Amino acid sequence: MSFDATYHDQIYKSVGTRPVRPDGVDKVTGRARYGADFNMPGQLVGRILRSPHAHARIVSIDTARAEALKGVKAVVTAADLPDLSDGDQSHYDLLDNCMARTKAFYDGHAVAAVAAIDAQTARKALKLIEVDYEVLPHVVDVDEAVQPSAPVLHDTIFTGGVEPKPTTPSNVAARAEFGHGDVDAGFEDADFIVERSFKTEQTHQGYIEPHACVASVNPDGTAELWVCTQGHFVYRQKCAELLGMDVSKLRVTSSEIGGGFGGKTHVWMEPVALALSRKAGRPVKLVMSRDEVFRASGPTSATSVDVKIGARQDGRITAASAELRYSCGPYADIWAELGAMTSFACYDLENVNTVGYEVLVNRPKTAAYRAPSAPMAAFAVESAIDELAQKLGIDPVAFRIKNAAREGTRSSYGPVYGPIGIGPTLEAAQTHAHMQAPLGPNQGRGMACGFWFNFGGQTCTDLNVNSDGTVTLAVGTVDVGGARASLSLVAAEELGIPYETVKTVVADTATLGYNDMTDGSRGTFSSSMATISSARNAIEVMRNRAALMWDISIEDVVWEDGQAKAIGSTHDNLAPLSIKEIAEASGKTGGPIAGHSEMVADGAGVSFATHICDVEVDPETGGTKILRYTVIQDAGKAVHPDYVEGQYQGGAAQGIGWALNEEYVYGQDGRLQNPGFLDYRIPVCSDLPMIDTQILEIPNPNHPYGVRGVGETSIVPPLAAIANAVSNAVGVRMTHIPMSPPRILAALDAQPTA
Amino acid sequence: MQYERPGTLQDASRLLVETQGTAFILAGGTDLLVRSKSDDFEADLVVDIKSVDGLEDVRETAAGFTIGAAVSCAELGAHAELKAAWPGVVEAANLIGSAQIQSRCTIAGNLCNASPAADSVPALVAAGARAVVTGPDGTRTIPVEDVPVAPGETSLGKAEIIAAIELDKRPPRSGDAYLRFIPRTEMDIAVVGAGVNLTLDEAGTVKSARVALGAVAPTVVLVDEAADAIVGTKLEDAALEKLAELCSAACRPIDDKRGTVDFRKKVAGVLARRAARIAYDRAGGA
Amino acid sequence: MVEVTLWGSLAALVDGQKQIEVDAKDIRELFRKLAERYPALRGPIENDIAVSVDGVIYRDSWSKELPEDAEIFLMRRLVGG
Amino acid sequence: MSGIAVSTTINGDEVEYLCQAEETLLDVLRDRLGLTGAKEGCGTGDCGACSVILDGRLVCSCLVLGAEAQGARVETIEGMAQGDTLHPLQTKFLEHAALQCGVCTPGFLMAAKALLDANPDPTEEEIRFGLAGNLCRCTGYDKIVRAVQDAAREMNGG
Repeated sequence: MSFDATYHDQIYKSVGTRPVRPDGVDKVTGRARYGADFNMPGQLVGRILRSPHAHARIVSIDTARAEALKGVKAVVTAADLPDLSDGDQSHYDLLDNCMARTKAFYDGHAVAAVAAIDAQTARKALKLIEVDYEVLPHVVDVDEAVQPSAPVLHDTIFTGGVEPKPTTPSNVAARAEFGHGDVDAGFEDADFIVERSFKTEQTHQGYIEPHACVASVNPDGTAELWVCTQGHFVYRQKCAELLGMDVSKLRVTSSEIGGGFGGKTHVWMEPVALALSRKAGRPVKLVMSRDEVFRASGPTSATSVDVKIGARQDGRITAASAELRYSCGPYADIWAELGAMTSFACYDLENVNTVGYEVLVNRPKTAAYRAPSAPMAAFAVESAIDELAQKLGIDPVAFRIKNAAREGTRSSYGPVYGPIGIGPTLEAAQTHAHMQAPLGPNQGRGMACGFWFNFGGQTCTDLNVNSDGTVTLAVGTVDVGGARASLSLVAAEELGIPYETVKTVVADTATLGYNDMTDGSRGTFSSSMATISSARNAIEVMRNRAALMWDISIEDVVWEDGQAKAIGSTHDNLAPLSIKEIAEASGKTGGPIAGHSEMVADGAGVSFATHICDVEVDPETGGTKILRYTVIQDAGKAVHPDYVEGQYQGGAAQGIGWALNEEYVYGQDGRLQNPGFLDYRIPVCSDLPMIDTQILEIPNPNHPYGVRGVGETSIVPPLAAIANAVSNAVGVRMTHIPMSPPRILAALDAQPTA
Repeated sequence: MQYERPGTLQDASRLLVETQGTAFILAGGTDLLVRSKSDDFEADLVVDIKSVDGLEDVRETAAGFTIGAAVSCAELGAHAELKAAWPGVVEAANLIGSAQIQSRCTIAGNLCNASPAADSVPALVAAGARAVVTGPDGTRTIPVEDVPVAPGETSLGKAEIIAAIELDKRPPRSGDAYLRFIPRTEMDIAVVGAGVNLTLDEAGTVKSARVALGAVAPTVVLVDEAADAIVGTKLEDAALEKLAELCSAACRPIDDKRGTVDFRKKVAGVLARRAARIAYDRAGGA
Repeated sequence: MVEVTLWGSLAALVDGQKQIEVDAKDIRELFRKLAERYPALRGPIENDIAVSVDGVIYRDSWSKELPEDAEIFLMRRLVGG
Repeated sequence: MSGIAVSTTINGDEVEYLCQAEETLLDVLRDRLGLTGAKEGCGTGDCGACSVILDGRLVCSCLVLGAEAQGARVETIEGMAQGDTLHPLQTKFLEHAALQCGVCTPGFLMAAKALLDANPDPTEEEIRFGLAGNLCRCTGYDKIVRAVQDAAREMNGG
């Protein structure tokens, strides 16, 4: 039966309520098992030796002394891993990041690994591995890396997307351009133009749970991997591809995940754990320290962005352009391209042009971080928009409303929008009480908009109706923040049964078909679509069974309120059959009852948010306090509003940290100075106020319940909203994120005294 | 690594004398255990002094207060008399880390860790606190500012242990205060710290003062000239400006991951001025 | 016949053309014909391309039908957090 | 290398274990005693995920040596519920959706318990500062603070 994903308005019984999550009790009692909470018999302790140099050729590695140490069971270097030099470049890069083959490209790059009987022995063994490095000049700054004089990371990379092809290698891996119209003509037409350059420093997702896994490879080549990941099917695929294994031989179980935000979408050390286990012939547990997480997982890009926006006196933007440079770490990626796509996505522009440059630097490989690349572009654009509104003497919200994208607008990245929520979020902001609240001395208010694409992808679910009429739903998207509750609600809604009778679990890779990762805000969107499909299939089975039990035609059976009802005047004497009664009889009516679904859940629908923020800045110290914060975002349909609010609040909090204090600080030697939570300052409880949320529900036409992804967009506006607030509080335009106290004080001191 | 938990100072000292290897004293452990996580850390002996007799409490004497080396900062915060007499010292001690850290950390440990940014140290120095140092050759009492000599280095001998910190009894009309700047509201290391301790005459004029700054030089800075600038004043604006200026001038900071030279200099003056104001109010100045 | 717009870096692979007319009823046919006509697109089609049909992005749906008057864009496959 | 013999009380039960001098209380709880409710988020006392209550005081178990627990009373998340009755804080965390990924939750619950034990009626500011030693990256703390407020209300009979 083909699945109809189109939206139909309906009255909900379960969706939209706020029950306790099914995995909740495990999590408040300490029983939930995360990456490092799992052990296997005979398990060894794995450790990774990491480069202390930002850029160095690996001349040789001598592991003999480590291997000779009592208690050491395996030592692995790149020589023990497949050489993918002649294959797919992205695979080569991914494995090279897990274990450096020829060069160490950043402080923290893995060069060798050991497995030993205990932590002390593993620690000793690391010290016995002798690595001969030829230290090379390095570059960590995104603007310095694009200079012709900069040390070049790869002499095989010539800037892509440029005609004619460059003749010299460069750290600019690729150029990508978007837009339409004629920006030169548009700027000619402008009465006012704002042109500014902005910088953002590198930040980390900062999940509290470090990467952890237990790998066990058997002598017959079959293997198991227990791991914290946002996508165990993807980890299986990647590990198998990188190590040359059959996919079917590797079974991956996702542990509970202690935060990911994009950082657990790539393999970092899991192939190494498998290689250690294969070599040692025993299970190996590999857990990163916090220091390793900062130095050697995947933070987001540092950026440098030039923006130019022009408007007529009447408040219409005539042209907008941006040039964006995003750091990728040592491997080419598409971060600047995403920044270039999202920069002006909130606006209806006749003339727009954006150009992104992917810049290679001696920093860890950049990974996705919640709406990757969008917050930095939004910081630059929304700051300039605010400044332009000031120049025009127009209220910043009104200015944005006047220029907001709407249904039918050609987006700055190409396609034409369907029904979207930017206008409604802005209108909600305009009338929000927050906007009218009084401000005191040294206080400022700022607001900003944000956009993120959202996407769906491959999804597979199994819905089993148990013999007592309760339901087990097996999904393959990792639950990062309450999705099991949402999916249970959806199954309950579709089947017409109580939420409490549905239990959702995340299945491992051997027991369910392939699922894409929980990324792109797709977890609830796509798995709920597949769940609805599974439930509808199960209902079909149950109608059949009811027909059999009644000995009538299936056409005369409908499913309503969790029960089969016979329709037609000849059957009106038949009492409805509950799901329980049908399930109890299932052994005699054809066996177990289940509904299965496999699909590509497309049509996720773009997402917009508007944030409002009040700050107070101490003009003598540059210290900034967030006084009040409001998030307004379109959810399509909030399945479990608590967790939708939670996504809004969490994204805002991460954005606040990024805006004010979080940054990677590198020394002259190219080594990371602050690889810990002491000096990488994520917001603590006392730093924040309550974060108010307003959920708008503009149904996504491509989902049966109108659901859109909600996870990522909330991190897009905060950088700009806070920068606008701080700029308004201190009277100086802040152009460098984070706006740490020394930067604010320096900006104030640089002001000519009036 | 060997772990020992002696019951007397003599036993503790003897363990330290007798060891051939690298030894550390463990009180709260909130610095030592962090250091021990580094792969470069090697220790042969750890002497836990929390069971040593006489180090576990705060004693009020005729001369003032004796704070045992094993007293946690949380316990200091709960000591009403100490808090009333030396609010600046106690608030500085209570700024160190989270509730979790407070349960363990000690001011003697904060002092011996010899971090330029230690929160309790500028307040202790401003307060004129003394360290009671016990070792194989007996006991000596030294000003707190003589303990740290460089970042991570103290003047203590190999087998010497700080047994207690002493604070004087307060004359009337006295007040102290400590302020630090951190980027967040909690959990950070001071980027700048300023402790001010003063006593007023009956007219509310500052009779004596001590001003100490943290995180602006390799060790805590006692700024006599800044103290002199407020003695004889009622902290009028001009006096406070002078104090701030002299404090900024006394700084010899570095640029690092936590702050810049310019920032530290400027904020040192700002905090000293604000702390002086609080101390003055606490002393009963109008 | 549908008109397909190539965005970003893709245009460079098809001699700088931004718009291409293709006789295709669904995404599968579109991909097949594009790959035949422009072998340089083969790799990106395999790994990197998503299709936006009237503003809705399809990553993996070959069977998605392409109405004659639809707004069709070839886009980079996105990544998310 | 011989181990250090330690006798201690964990969640009311007398426990004996051998540990190495280097091992932290967190290592002992997780790796020797199977009490994996306390998490290692940083190992340096900066995140609070390993929080336990030691002799009535909240500590980071990563900054306590296993040997130091000799003769002590240790409370961990595993002992918070009484039988099948959840502590009011646990219940309120669930009701308020005060957790997303949940990895910081055991530490927050221990910290909140220590806070309410010492101050049964805290203000929002006292809660925020009292919990500042526990990092949460998912929630923005809003729902956590509300859960603690609600639990305090309930525990005070209101």
